[in-house]
Amino acid sequence: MDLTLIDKYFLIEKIGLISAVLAISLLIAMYSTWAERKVAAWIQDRRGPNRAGPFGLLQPLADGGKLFFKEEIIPSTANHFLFVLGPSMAMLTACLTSAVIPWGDVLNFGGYAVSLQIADVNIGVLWIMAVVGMGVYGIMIGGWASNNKFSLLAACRGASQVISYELPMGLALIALFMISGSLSLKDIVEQQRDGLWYVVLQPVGFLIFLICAFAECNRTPFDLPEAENELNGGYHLEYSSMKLGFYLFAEYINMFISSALMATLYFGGYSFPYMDSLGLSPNLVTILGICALFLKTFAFIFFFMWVRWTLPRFRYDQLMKLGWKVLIPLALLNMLITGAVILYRQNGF
Amino acid sequence: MFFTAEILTANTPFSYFPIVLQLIAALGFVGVTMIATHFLGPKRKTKDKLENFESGIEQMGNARQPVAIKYFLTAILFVLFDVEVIFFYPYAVNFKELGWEGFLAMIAFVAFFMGGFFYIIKKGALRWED
Amino acid sequence: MNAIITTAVFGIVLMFVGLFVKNKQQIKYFAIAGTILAFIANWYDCTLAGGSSVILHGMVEVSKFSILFNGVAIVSTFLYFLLCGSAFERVGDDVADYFALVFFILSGVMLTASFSNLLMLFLAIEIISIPQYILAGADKKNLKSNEASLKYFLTGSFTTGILLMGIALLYGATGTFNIREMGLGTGDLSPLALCGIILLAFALAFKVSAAPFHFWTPDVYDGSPTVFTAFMATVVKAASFVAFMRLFYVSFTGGDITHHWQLIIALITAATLLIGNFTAVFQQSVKRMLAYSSIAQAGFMLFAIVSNNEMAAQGMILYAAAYSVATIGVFAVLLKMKDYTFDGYNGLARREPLLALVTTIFLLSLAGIPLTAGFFAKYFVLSAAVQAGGLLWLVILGVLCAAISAYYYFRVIIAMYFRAGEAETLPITGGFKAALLLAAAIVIALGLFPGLLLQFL
Amino acid sequence: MPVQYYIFLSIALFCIGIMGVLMRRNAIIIFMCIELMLNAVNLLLVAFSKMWVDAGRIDAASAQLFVFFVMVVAAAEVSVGLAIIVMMYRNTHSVDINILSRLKN
Amino acid sequence: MLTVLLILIPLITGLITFGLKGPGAKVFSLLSSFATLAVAVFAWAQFQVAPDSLQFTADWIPQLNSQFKVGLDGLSLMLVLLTAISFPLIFITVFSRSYDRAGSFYGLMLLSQAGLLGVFLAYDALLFYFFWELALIPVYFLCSMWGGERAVPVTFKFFVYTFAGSLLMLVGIIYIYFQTPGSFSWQAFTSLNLSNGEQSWLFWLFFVAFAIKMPVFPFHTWQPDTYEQSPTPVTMVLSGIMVKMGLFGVMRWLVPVLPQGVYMWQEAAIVLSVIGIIYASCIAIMQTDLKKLIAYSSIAHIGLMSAAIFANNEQSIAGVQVQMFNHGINIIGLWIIVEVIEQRLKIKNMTGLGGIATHAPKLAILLVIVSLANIALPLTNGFIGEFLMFSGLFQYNPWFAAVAGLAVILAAVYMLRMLQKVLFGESNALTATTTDLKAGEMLAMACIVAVIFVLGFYPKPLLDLASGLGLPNAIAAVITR
Repeated sequence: MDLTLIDKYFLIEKIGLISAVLAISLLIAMYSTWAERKVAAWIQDRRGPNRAGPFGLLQPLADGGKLFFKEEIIPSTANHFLFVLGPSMAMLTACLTSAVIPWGDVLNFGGYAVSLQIADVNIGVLWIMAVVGMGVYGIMIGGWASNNKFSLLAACRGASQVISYELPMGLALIALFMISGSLSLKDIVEQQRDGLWYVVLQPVGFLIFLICAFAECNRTPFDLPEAENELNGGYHLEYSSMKLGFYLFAEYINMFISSALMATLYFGGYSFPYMDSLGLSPNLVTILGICALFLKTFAFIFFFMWVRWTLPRFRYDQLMKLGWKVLIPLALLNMLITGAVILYRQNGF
Repeated sequence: MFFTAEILTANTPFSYFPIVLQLIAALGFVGVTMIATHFLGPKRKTKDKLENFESGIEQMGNARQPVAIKYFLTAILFVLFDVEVIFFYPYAVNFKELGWEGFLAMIAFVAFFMGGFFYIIKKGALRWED
Repeated sequence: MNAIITTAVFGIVLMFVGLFVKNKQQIKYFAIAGTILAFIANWYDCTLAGGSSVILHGMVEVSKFSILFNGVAIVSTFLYFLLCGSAFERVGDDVADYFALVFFILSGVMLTASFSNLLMLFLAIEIISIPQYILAGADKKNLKSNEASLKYFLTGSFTTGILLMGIALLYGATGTFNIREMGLGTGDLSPLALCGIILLAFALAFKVSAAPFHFWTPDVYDGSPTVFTAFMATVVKAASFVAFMRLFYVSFTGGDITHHWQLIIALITAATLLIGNFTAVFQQSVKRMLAYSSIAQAGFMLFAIVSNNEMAAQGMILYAAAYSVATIGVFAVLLKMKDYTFDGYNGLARREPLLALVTTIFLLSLAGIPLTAGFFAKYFVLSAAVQAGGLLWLVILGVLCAAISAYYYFRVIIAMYFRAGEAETLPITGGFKAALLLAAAIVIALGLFPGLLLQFL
Repeated sequence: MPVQYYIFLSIALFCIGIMGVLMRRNAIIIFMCIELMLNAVNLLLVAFSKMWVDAGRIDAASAQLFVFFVMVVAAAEVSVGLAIIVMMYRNTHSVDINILSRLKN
Repeated sequence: MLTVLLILIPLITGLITFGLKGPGAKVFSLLSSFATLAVAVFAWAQFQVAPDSLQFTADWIPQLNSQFKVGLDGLSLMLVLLTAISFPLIFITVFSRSYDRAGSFYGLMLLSQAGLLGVFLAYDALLFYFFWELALIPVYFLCSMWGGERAVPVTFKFFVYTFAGSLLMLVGIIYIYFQTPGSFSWQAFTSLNLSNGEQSWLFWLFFVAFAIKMPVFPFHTWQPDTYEQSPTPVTMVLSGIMVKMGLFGVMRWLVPVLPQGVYMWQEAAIVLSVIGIIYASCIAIMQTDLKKLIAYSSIAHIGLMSAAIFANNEQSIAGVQVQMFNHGINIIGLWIIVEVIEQRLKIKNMTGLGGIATHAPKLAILLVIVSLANIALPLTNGFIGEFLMFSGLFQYNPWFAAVAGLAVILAAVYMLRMLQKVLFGESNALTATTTDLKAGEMLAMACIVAVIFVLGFYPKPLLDLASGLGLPNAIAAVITR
């Protein structure tokens, strides 16, 4: 690698893109909290936040400000370093997954093409899996460092839940890769742009992935690590101020990224039907594509919330049973059937 | 001047450079926020406040006791199965070239996988009910 | 290759059998049947005349030597199951799993004789090692067993790291993992290759518990449940040696390459002989004595590696057979004793003349007295060293150490025959005695006609 | 980047691993050091693989396959090793390997 | 085939004897030993007619090109005869005794006989080594199990000494094997032309092994204790036959194979032997323990024989061969008497004895005869061998002969002193209870005394065997060099 190869335009482009993605992630995370309360209220026939600003739109800012200025408490028996490391880690990993997601096609600025993807690496999905895998450290470290029995128990639950659901998730993805033949998210989107959305080809795979995404984000019905009525708030029981904020934000960012990922993998990402046959200028198509992606993403976010306020929480044993004894065999079967069908169509017997 | 795109499509260590940038950005964000909140909040520490919260009752012993073996077992099984899943990735990318022969090999692999899976179920490693 | 596959698959089958069959006796019979099956598969390999019915992609190489060694390993395991199989249930409840693990080890053992790629060497060694870590700690409540297991695990995986580094450096130097394509040339070695060879030598010396890398052996062998020590100290050890020899004989021979490592191995051999023999003399427990004696025997097996010639291969086969059968026999009797110290054997000859007799035969074989297989085993490896030339000092050291080894082996004989005492044993069945006699017969038969085994080579 | 960089890096990591194994007393740390050694080897293998690809060998992918196997075996070792350490911890309430020499007698 | 039979009879009957009990074992082993004797005598007869028919070769370990190659020549025939005669004598002597676990006892005795015969017959180096050890193991068990209270450590010392020595020899054998075109046969070994340097160090590998077995000073330390602690029948085997293995080894395997080595070191070997003679004789004179006295006397005699071998000329070699046979017979006779005394009186110390002659005249007479034969008085069998040895040694170097000649005088001193202390003088309460020889003992002693006188008057058969007729060609070659 020769660093002199990097020219300043490239640097500016990437820095701009990164800032935008991070800012949007945070923004969406903030307003997800607001949306969540609104959705909850709507489902439960209430009003939800409505004091700060119109429709309570400034509520997230108020919450954020409050978290910033709260007193920072570190229990005397806790391990200080790890106590700080835990939420930092959670936030860090949440911020890193977005790097490989293609937010849109190429934008042209007078001959300079800007790809709306921070890094198109050929193992994009592996990067996401790796970073999500790191995410569990945030929970585990935070729970352990607190030196609180509730936290520790919650951390153990959270860790085992996350890692358990990583297996069927990976297996479901493999069936997808058999179709795509590539691990690059960009490639996957481009293939869907020309052909069918993969949700049509991989309905079971999508279902598995969806369930796993719920579990990976610790969302209800799989929110055992923070089951407040059993564990007093779970792994972030001892946290306050922005450290608590990080855990909460991380969760919402994860939800956002998962939604975007599902949209990318199974629902065509930034592509939308007839996008190439409308005869619009490429830049306009790209912008429409971005909107399409965000539309799909918001739909998933709404789905997340809808489920949360509809379904009750699983019991620990039910959760593990679902993950290990149902999803894993199902995902393997899905993989084998996918493989057989593809090979049959390609080679015959 | 568009060689950058070229570099990005070719798979070199250079493709990961933006990720490094993002890592730096994220680290900066997290670090700055952490430090800022540290100075922003009030500091009125008392002994009671710094104790662990156990629903208001007297604290009993250290929290870092060995936890149930089930969690440990889950972790171990995850490591094993995840590594087996790793083998599927290169296969998934190449399986069209490998054809039916490769598929048979993969079926054998899955059979072993399921064998192990079935074994741990029968051994009770996945029983969380009790 | 069929034997390897059969063994591995049978191990898995056994795991499942353990889920459904609760009768421990039946599991044992099933395992014994498995060794017979493996033997048949090996015989079938033999009829394929060096070929294989499985596509091997150049990873594994079926040769006369490998088939013969596989046969030795299978027969040793068969005897091991016959003699020690009932002791499995004294260790814990998961008898079928223990048997299955032994089968896995066995498949790794067979790979050591037939690998032709460093990847397979690595896998073979790991397939052997990992189940052993478990077996060493099978007695979960016993602290000594825990200790053995942890110690074995830490040293074993540390060694694996070193082994891998050696492999990686060799790959860097040659660009291949295939042991026949290394082509290290004839002149001076590149630093990468030299480091690789030395690291490999150290790692394998660890695995075969050669001094000064032997320190884990006594504690591990002593702490592990005795019935598993019997397997670790025999078949497994022989397999590690076979791997060692195969690698060095095939890849690091030719031109001056041998001289780069021969002296190091020769010094390791000398150290192993001295340390193994002298420390064995001072042990009070027969089990611990056997642990040290296994180091001493390792010293003799190292002769095969130092000398690095055709005769060494014969010697290695013979040594593997003689040493495995005899040690398994000694351990089988040890397992029937209530007291593992030398005094525990006092007067065994009066209470159980047959046990004493076969133990004597096994011990004589270990000491290398003529008429037993152990003599020819030692004879061949020493001859190989003489043939290699320039190692006469080592040979003479070797025979002097053999004389020392008589001391501690004869302590058991003396206790059994010439000391009064009430050696207490567990109940002994007729079948056990018959199996012991079979083992003794093998030792004597090989002691009279080593050609019985070597004709296959 | 020249392959030497990778060689030096992985050898440095390997040596750190060895030193850790030899000097630390905590079984888990030792264990992590061993894993570090294995990963140093993995890095080295991949670097060499690249080196031989550049040198025009077609079969250089075998080193990358090797890495896969190392990872699998390391996972198997991890599971067994952790189980052993947990077993030890449950019996002695310590993961200090000094306890091993105490138990000797 | 006869030669194979010689080994097989004791081997197989020995194994069978393990399964027998008490008297059965006794009788069976006696019969077996007679059968061996018959075959040996028959082989002797055959040897006069067609010596070549006594060779036998079969494949043994094709991988090493080692053969089961046995054969008889004058040297080995003499020792085979000695062995074949000794064992029936020993069995007859102890016939009245009942040993604990008799089956094992007699079985081991017969196995050791098989090993001994094998050693004398083997013409293949590996086979020779094989039998060399096979002879040792049964003796080890015999001594340890039926020996005195210190037998276990003492015998173990004996075992380790011999084992270490023979392993060194094994190294030598292996080395020479690789110099041959891949054969262990005696012919291949002897037709080699090894360099002087090689012969020089190889000599010591072999010499140490044989010297321990003989034993020669300073490798003798195991011997007196072992003789003392062993049960007397085993001591008879040890001193009568087993020590001859060492002498035989030198004559069959050392001198012909490494003539230059022997030439280089013969002086050293003779010096050691002569030192041994004087040393052992002096200690024997001081000795009060009957068994130890005889043990030291044996060292002295063996020292003389070994000196004679290394003197390495026609007379000395012939003398050694004759003497090997005669010494075996004589010392067995001595041991029988000692066994009788020990049995009857439960005492080994000569200070407690005396005046036995009056109570047991037959015993006394026989002991005197055997003792005189042991001193090598003319007209006894010991004389001719000793004479030949001395004259041979004199040819080599008169000074050595002179010093060694002291041995005869010293031997006379300690033997006569022994006779005086045991047989004559005042009898005490203990010795007054001595009863005379019983039938079996009488028979055995009668045979021995007969041999002593017959060979004393008519040594021709022995000399025939020793000289020319069956003498290995290579030895002859060395002698003429």
